[in-house]
Amino acid sequence: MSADLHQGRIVLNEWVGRRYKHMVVEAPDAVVAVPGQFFHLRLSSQWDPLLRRPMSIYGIDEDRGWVEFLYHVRGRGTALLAGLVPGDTLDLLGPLGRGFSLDSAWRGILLVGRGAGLATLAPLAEQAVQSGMDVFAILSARTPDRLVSVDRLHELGARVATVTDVEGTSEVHVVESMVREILHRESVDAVFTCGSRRLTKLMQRLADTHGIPGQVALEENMGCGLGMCYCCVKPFFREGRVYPLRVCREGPVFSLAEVIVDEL
Amino acid sequence: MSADLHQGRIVLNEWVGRRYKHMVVEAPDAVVAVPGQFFHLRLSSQWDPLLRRPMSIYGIDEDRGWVEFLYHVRGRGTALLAGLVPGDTLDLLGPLGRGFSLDSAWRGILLVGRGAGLATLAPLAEQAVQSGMDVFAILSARTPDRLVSVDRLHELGARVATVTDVEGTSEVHVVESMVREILHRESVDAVFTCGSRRLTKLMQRLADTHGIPGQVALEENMGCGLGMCYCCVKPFFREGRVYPLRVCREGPVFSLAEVIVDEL
Amino acid sequence: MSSDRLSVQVGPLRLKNPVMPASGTFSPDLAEWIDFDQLGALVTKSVTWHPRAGNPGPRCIETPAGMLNAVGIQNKGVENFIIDQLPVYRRWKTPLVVSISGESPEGYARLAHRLTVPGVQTIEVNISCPNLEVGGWSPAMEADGTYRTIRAVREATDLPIWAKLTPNTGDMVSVARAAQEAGADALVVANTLIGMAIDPHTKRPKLGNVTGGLSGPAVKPIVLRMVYQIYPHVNIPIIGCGGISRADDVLEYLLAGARAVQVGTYNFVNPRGMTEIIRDLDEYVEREGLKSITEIVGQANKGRIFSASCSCSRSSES
Amino acid sequence: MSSDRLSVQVGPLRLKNPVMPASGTFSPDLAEWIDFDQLGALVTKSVTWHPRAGNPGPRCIETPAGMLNAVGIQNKGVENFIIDQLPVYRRWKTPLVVSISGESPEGYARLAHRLTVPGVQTIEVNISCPNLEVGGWSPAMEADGTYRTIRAVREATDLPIWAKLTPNTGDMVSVARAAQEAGADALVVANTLIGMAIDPHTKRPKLGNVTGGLSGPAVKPIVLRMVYQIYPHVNIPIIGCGGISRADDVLEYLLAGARAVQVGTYNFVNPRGMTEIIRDLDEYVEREGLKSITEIVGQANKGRIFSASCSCSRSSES
Ligand SMILES: Cc1cc2nc3c(=O)[nH]c(=O)nc-3n(C[C@H](O)[C@H](O)[C@H](O)COP(=O)(O)OP(=O)(O)OC[C@H]3O[C@@H](n4cnc5c(N)ncnc54)[C@H](O)[C@@H]3O)c2cc1C
Ligand SMILES: Cc1cc2nc3c(=O)[nH]c(=O)nc-3n(C[C@H](O)[C@H](O)[C@H](O)COP(=O)(O)OP(=O)(O)OC[C@H]3O[C@@H](n4cnc5c(N)ncnc54)[C@H](O)[C@@H]3O)c2cc1C
Ligand SMILES: Cc1cc2nc3c(=O)[nH]c(=O)nc-3n(C[C@H](O)[C@H](O)[C@H](O)COP(=O)(O)O)c2cc1C
Ligand SMILES: Cc1cc2nc3c(=O)[nH]c(=O)nc-3n(C[C@H](O)[C@H](O)[C@H](O)COP(=O)(O)O)c2cc1C
Ligand code: FES
Ligand code: FES
Repeated sequence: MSADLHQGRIVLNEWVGRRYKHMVVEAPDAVVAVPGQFFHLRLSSQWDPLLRRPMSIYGIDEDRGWVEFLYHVRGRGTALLAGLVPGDTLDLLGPLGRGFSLDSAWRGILLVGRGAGLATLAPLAEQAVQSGMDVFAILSARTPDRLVSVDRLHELGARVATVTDVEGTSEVHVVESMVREILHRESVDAVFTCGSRRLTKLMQRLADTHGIPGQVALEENMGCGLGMCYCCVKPFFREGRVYPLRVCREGPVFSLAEVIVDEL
Repeated sequence: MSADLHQGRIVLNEWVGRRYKHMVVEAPDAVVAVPGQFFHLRLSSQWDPLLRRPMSIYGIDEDRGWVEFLYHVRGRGTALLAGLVPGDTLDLLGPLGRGFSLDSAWRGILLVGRGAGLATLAPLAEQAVQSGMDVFAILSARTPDRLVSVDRLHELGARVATVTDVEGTSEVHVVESMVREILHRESVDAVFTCGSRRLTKLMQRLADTHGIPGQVALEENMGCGLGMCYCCVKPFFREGRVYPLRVCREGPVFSLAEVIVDEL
Repeated sequence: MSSDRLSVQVGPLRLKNPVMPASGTFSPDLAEWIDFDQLGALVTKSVTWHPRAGNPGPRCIETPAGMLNAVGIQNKGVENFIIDQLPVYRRWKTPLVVSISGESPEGYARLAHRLTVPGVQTIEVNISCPNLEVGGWSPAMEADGTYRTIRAVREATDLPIWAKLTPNTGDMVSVARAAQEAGADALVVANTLIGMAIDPHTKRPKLGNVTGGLSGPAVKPIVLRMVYQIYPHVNIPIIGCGGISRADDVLEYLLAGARAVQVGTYNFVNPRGMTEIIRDLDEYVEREGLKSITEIVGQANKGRIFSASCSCSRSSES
Repeated sequence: MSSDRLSVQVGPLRLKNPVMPASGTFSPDLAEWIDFDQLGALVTKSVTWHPRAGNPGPRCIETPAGMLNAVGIQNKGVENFIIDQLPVYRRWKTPLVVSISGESPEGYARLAHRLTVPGVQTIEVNISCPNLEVGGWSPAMEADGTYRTIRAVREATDLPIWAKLTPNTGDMVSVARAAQEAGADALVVANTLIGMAIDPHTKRPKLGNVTGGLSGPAVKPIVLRMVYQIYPHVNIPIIGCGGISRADDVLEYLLAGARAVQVGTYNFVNPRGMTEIIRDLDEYVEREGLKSITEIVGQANKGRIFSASCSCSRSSES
C-alpha cells in the first residue's frame, strides 16, 4: 500500500448532472488504495496551476487497473480536470493518507454525506457490503441533480434516503430525526460522514449519545499532501488534549469523537 | 486587413523532419494576411506560459479558410504548440505587422533563408510565382533534415539550391558566390532574406553592390506584438538617421538597407 | 452600463469606472482593439525631458506567470509628446494621465510644469522605474526621495498628481505617507519588482539591461498586500496595479483598499482585456445589488487590528 | 554520480552536491520518496523554544505559479526536537542543518546553544519568517536587527551558522553585509515575499493569518536578482532559495553567485524533484566537461561594473 507517482491514462471522464464529473483512470500500479484515501493530481505540466489537487477515491477496480474519481467542477483546477478526454495522461500521486476502517464484527453502518462528500463514502459502502454489512445512507445536496452516487448505492443494496435544500428536506433537525429513526430501528454499529460541517457536528453528537463509533473524512487546503508542509493542519482532541494534526497524513479520515467541529 | 482575435481549430499538426512542425489552422476570418505578417499565438488558458508567441504565416488558403504555420519546436511555448491535435482550438491574434511587398514590375526575386526563416519566405515565393515572377532560392540549415519547405518551393517551380553546415556548404563565402552567380546570370530585381544574421549582413552588402532593393523579416522577443510595449525595438537607419523602431509594428519586414546588422 | 454605478472619484478626478491601463503597457495603437471612451482613464508611457532611445535588447523575457521588462523609457521627449501625441489622445473624452520620469526633483518639476497644458488631466509621477539605473534603484525606494520629488512636482503644477510607488522597498507605509504629505492626490501601487533571468547556455543575463521589472499575475499577491498594508495609513485614494487579469483581481484590489486599478501586462495577452473586465465588474455590481462599486472599497480591512497589522516596518509604527 | 564533481564547500561544511531542501518544505516523511543520502544537506523546519500550534487555517493558497503559506512555524519545541526528531535525522549520513526561530537575539542564542549537540552540523538562523507577526515584520528587514541576532547566535555556538535573509527589504546588500560582519558562515537568500489573497465572495482575506509568504516559480526572478546583487559584496557563500524547480534554475542561481541552493515548494509538486535535479546537474557537468560545478559560480557577473550594478540601495554604496 505504498504511495507512488503514477502516469494514469484517462478511460472515461463524463458529466454526472451539471456540476460533477465521473472520471476513470487506468493506473494499474495505483489500485492499492482503500476507501477514504486520496490521490494528489497534477493538472499542468507548466507552473500554473502549480499545486496538486486532492481527490478521494470513488472506486477501485483491481482487475482492470482502474481508479475512479467523482468530482465537483469548482475552480480552475477541476475545470482543467474536466477538460481531459480519454487517452490523455494524468499525473497521480498516491494513494495518500489514512482511509476508513471497518470492523468485521459490525453488522450495519450508516453513511451520512453531502455534496462531493458522497463520492468519498461510496467506495466505503461497497467495501461494507462485500464484508456482509448492511448499509444505510442519508444523502444530502442542494438540488436533486447534485445527489451523486445514489444509483450506485442502490445497486449495492444499500438503503438510501435523499434530502435536498430545494425540497426543504435537508435541514439538520430533519436529518436528525431520520438518523435517530435508523439508529433506533436498525443494527447500526458505526456511522460515517463527509462533506458538511453541520452534518459532522450532528453525527458527532448522535454517535456520542448512542455510544457508537464514528468516522469523518475531512477536507483542507493542501500544500504537499505528504505530511511535510503543515498547511492542512486542524486541531483535534486526543487523549484528553488538543493536538494539531495533519489532514493529509493523520487523516483525512478521523474518529468523529476527536474532531473539534467549530474548528472545521 | 484588420487584425482580430480568432479562435482557430487545428486541422493538422505534423512533424516535418525532427524539429519542425507544420500546422494548419481553420480560422476563416483570419485569412486576410500577407506573407511576412505574423500571428500572435496564446498557448495556455492559464498564466503560464503567459505571453503569446509570434509565428509568421507559412501559408494562407482563402478558399478553405486555413492559415498555415511552420515552426521550430524550441522551448516550452512551441512544445505546447506541438502538443495540439486536430480539433483543438487555438487563440490567434492577428494578422499583425507589415509584410513583404512585391513590385509588379519585378521579373525575378531571390530568397536566401536559413532555419525557421525558410517558413517565412515560402508564402512570398508563392505570391511571386502567382504574379508571374521567377523565384530563385538558396536555403541554408544546419542539417539536411532541417531544410524545410524545399519541396514546396520546388512544386512552385522555384529554382532551389540548398546548403548545410554538415555538408560544409553553408559558409558565407560559398553562399556569397552562389548569390553573385544568380544575380549575374538571372533577372533578379529584389532579394529577400530571413533567419540568419550572417546572411542578412551578406545580402545587405550584395544588394547594395548590385543596386537592387532587398527586404528582411526580423525576429525579436515580443511583449505585446501590437506596438504598445516597445520590447521589440531595434535601431534602424532611416533618412540618414538612426531610429529605434518596433519589429512588431514597423516590421517585422524591413528594407535591407535600413537594417543595422550589428544590432541584430 | 448605463448608470454611473461603476464610477469612482480619484482625488479631484471623476472616472467613469475604476479601470485604466498601466503606464508603458498602453498606447493609441490599442484603439484598434477597444473603445478608449469606455475606459476610466488613459495613462501614457512615461515621458522624459529629452528623447531616450531605451535599453539594448532583449528588452523582455517571459517568466512563470509573469514577465521581466527593461525597456528603459524609450520615448521622443516631452516636446514631441506635446506636439505629436497629445493631439492624438485628445480624440477621446476619457481623462488623460501623463506619466513623467525625471532625473532629479527639479527635472520632474520641469516636466510637470511643461505638461500643465490643455488636454492633460493628471500627472502620474513615475518615481519607481527600475530600468533607468542598472540594478534598479529609484527615488521611491526611500521616503525622503519620494517626499522631495513629489513636493517639487506639487509646486510646479496645479494638476492633480499621482505618485507611482515602487514595491522594491521594505517600508511601503513610510514611502506612501511621504508621498501624501508632499501633496500627492493619489498613490499608484505599484511599479514592477526588480528581477532578472540568466541564460544557462550563454551564462549571461538574458536582458540587455541585466535586471528588469517583474510584472504580471505572478506579482499580484505581493502588490495586493502592499495596498492592504498602506490603506489604513493614508487618506488619499490608492490605485492598485500589479497582475490584474480578471474582474476578480480588481475586486481583490478594491476590497484591500484601492479606489481604482491599472491593468498592465494583461493588455499584451488580451488586447480586449480591460473592456471585458469593465463588463464583468458591471455584472458584479448588478448581481450584488450595489448602488456603487465604491461600497466595497477597503471591505477586507474590516475588523483589522490596525496597529499590529499595518506595517512591514517597525520604524514607521513608532 | 561517482566522482565529487558536484560537491561544494559551504563555509566549513563540505556538501556532496549543492541541492538541499528549504526549511518548512521538508520532513522525514519525504524519505518514502527519495534517498536522503543523495542530498547535499537536510534542513529542518524551523524550531522554536516553546511548542507552537501555528496559525489558524487556511494556511496555504495557490497563486499564479506560486503559493502563499502562513503556517506559523508549528512545531513541538526544541526539547521535543532533540528527543524525538534528531534521532530520526541521524539515520542519514547527510549533514543536518537545524533552522531556528526566536523572539529576540537572546532567544535565538539560547536555541543555538541548546542545539549545539552531536548530530547537528549547522544552525540556520531564520530571521525572516513573515508568518510570526501579522503583517510580516521580521528582524532581517533591517541591517541592525540582522546584525544583533546573528552576533548573539555566533557567540552562543561553535557550529557553522547560516543567516536566512528576507526578500522583503529594499536594502538586501546592507542586510547581507551585516550578517557577514556578525559572523555568519553563509547566507540563505531568501525566505518568502510577503503577500496576500482576498476572496471576492466572502470579501475576507483568504489566509487565516491574513498575510503569508509567497514562494514558488513566480518569485524566482526576484530572488535570483538578489543573489546577483549581493554576490560582489560578500565573501561568504550564498545559498540561493526561491522558485527552483529544474536543474536550469539551479544553474541560474549558481551563475548569479550562489554556491548551493535550497528547493522548497517544488517538493510539493514533485516529491522526487530534488533527486531529479541532482541527476540533471550531474549530466550538465558531464556534458560541459567541468571538473567541478563550482567553476560556474558567479560567472554571470563577468564584466560587471560593480559600483553601478550591485546595489538597490544608494546608502549601501556610500
Ligand atoms: C482529502 C481530500 C479529498 C477530496 N476529495 C474530493 C472528491 O472526491 N471530490 C471532489 O469534488 N472534491 C474533493 N476534494 C476537494 C477538492 O480537492 C477541491 O474541490 C479542489 O481542489 C478544488 O480545486 P479547483 O482548482 O477546482 O478550485 P480552486 O479554484 O483552487 O478553489 C475553489 C475552492 O476549492 C477550495 N480548494 C482549493 N484547493 C483545495 C484543496 N487543495 N483542498 C481542498 N479545497 C481546496 C478553495 O478553498 C476554494 O473554495 C477533496 C479534498 C481533500 C482535501
Ligand atoms: C515576427 C516573428 C515571426 C516568427 N515566425 C516564426 C516561424 O514562422 N517559425 C518559427 O519556428 N519561429 C518563428 N518565430 C520565432 C518564435 O516566435 C520563437 O521560436 C518562439 O516564440 C519560441 O517560443 P518557445 O516558448 O518555444 O521558446 P522559449 O522557451 O520561450 O525560448 C526559446 C528561444 O526562443 C526565443 N524567444 C522566446 N520568445 C520569443 C519571441 N516572442 N520572439 C522571438 N523569439 C523568442 C528565446 O529568446 C529563446 O532563445 C518568429 C518570431 C517573430 C518575432
Ligand atoms: C513593457 C512594460 C513597460 C513599462 N513601462 C512603464 C513606464 O514607462 N512607466 C511606468 O510607470 N511603468 C511602466 N511599467 C510598469 C507598469 O505600468 C505596471 O506598473 C506593471 O507592469 C505592473 O502591472 P501589471 O502586472 O498589470 O503589468 C511597464 C511595464 C511593462 C510590462
Ligand atoms: C509551507 C511552507 C513552510 C515554510 N516554513 C518555513 C520555515 O519554517 N522556516 C523557514 O526558514 N522558511 C520556511 N519556508 C520558506 C522556504 O524555506 C523557502 O525559503 C521558500 O519557500 C522559497 O523557496 P521555494 O520558492 O523553492 O519554495 C516555508 C515555505 C513554505 C512554502
Ligand atoms: S498538505 Fe502538507 S502536511 Fe498536509
Ligand atoms: S512587441 Fe510590444 S511594441 Fe512590439
